[in-house]
Amino acid sequence: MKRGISYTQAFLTLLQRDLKIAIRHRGDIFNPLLFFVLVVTLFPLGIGPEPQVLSRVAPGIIWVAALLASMLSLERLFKADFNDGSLEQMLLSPQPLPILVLSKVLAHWILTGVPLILVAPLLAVLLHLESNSYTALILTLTVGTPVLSLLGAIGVALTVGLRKGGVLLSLLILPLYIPVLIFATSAIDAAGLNLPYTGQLAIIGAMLVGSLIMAPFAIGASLRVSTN
Amino acid sequence: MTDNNQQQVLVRANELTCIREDRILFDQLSFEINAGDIVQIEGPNGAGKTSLLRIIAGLSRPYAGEIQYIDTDINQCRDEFNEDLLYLGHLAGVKSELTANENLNFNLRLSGYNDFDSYDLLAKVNLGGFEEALAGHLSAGQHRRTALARLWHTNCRIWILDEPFTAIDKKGVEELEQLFIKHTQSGGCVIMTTHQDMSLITDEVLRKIKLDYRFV
Amino acid sequence: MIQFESLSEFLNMGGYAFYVWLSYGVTFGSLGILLFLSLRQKRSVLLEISKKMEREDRLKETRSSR
Amino acid sequence: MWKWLHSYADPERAYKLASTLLPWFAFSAILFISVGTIWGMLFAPMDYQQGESFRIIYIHVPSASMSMAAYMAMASASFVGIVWQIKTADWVAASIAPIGAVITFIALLTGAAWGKPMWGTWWVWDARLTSELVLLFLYLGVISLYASFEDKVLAARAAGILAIVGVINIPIIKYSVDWWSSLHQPATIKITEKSAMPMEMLAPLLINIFGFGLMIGAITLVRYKAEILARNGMRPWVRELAKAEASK
Repeated sequence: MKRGISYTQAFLTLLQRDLKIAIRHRGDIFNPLLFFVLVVTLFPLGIGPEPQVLSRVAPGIIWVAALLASMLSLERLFKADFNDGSLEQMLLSPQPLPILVLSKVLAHWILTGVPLILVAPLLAVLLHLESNSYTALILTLTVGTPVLSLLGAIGVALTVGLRKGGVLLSLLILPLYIPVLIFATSAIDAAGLNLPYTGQLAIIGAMLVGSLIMAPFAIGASLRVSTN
Repeated sequence: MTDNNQQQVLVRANELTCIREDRILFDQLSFEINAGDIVQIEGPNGAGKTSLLRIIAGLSRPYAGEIQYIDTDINQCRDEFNEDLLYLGHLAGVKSELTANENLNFNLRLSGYNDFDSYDLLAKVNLGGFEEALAGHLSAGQHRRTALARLWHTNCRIWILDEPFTAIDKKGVEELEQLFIKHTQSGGCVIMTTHQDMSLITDEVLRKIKLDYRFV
Repeated sequence: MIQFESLSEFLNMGGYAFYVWLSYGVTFGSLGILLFLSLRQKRSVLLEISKKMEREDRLKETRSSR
Repeated sequence: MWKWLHSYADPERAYKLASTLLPWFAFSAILFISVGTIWGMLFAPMDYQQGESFRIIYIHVPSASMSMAAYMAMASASFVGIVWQIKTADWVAASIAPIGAVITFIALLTGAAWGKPMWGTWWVWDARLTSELVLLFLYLGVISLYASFEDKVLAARAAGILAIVGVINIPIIKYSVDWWSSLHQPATIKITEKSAMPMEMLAPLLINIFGFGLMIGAITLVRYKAEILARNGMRPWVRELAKAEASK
């Protein structure tokens, strides 16, 4: 009986398991996506169909909807594992908790973040986004949504043991999302005016690196509190 | 449990105090658990049995006091302690979306093993033929057995089991008891709670820690 | 040296009375409420504890009389 | 240093210390705030640009600067509580949070009441007001997280983690909001030009800033004492106090 699981293997094992569960439970992938699409389509109905107005507010709408969709889907991140005791087993596993947590967040991002990025250009068409903003939209979503997942996971980890976590969760994590929102929308705006937006993108990248390093530890500590 | 000369202390509790919702569950509780012990934690509902198990496992933090693994605080040597610890709670960490085989594979790999024959292990807990059935479709007893299968492939010395016999039939309980005895004879220890009577593990072998329901 | 020549001039605040007094009113009002609630907190905590002690005494009595 | 700190990890000693400090804080807070406010309201010269409305500064600036300071204090207490597992520090954090939220609310409201005559509107998405609003949300998050857990030991740890995450994020949020507001409305009216402020105007402001700090300290001590009692309801010394209070 020997133990020879490397960190990478542990990471991949958990990733594989989460993806497998999600594929057998498809609603989890489609519901947040559907929410994203619905919220975006409501805006033209609310503010009128003028292309100039829509293209002016498109970056903001798409990003705010992405923010909300990400938060909505995150609520489920640790819930099932918490309810059936798998989370305890993870906390007691000899593998470092931050690695396991990172793997779960990555699985979640693959399942909800990536579909969001794929469907965003379609919604941008509906909102008459400036044609030269598309690359910026995709790039900011690609770099920005993982930050949302990582920061949001902290809030989810803190509230997973509570019965009424929903509204509380939004209060905890939406303020933390503000910087991503600001830099992402301004990058898309800049791209629309044919201005360089690498600066904004670099800042979001820096946030991604920072949260990749720090968030897993905060998530791990929060989970230890929640399972207490 | 005194006839063993070469007793090694595996877990030591130092003056544990546990407070839940302003009620003191236990105060200044100290004990030692040696290699070779089978310890049953006894007490009425609400006395804090599960809380004590979770504190020993390091899942909950006591209000005061510490748990030592051999002779180090478990917060100082979490990785070593986790390597030597097998904890199964009320909820066993079995995913209903996965098959019995996938569940066992995942749980064992999470604990770091990669040299096991999961079909063989599932056969040992009488789940032969159910290997590829979704855990959600299994009965409560089979569900529980999926989790317990890990006990047959582990080199952890400290087993902490919260109600391991729940939903297990008589024959299964006996098999588990045999396993516990074998485990303690090879230098491990078992800390558990149960409401069921055991046939093989008699009172001479069993050590008990009693918790009373306290009002204050 | 006092900057205002009369009380009414002081209260008028150079035409900004509403804003100035609103600010000061809300500030000291909310601080006052906070202070009041904080001061009362101690008493209510102690009363709650003594109620709990009574409850425990009753529980002990019923148990010992059984 | 750590030995000294650890001796106050005992709730009873912390309670006694708080009781000793409270009158000093309360007295000096009242003194400073009365002097600062009366001086500011009556004796400080009028601002030639903003007229008498500038007198709001004597509560707006102290509460704005203290709202951030209180958050830092709360997060530091949480940090001590989490890292060294000192429960008395957790309780300090729990006592500061509601006070910080009230102070932040005051800063926002006085900002709005000042903005109306100056900018002609109650609310502008000015960088300072916006980050103050975000700070209020952070406070409310900490407070409601603390309230959501029934086990207050866990509540303190959860709220502590959130407070620390918030502290790491505050500079980022502040920077991003500053940058965003400079992008969207260049050259906003500066509320205070500190360098240009004459001494007669500045002195009462500084006194009030200091006074607000002392007042936050005093109210924290009041709440802290109640918090210690609530968390130690099963200890004999608290039960004595409870008996005395009930027989009153």
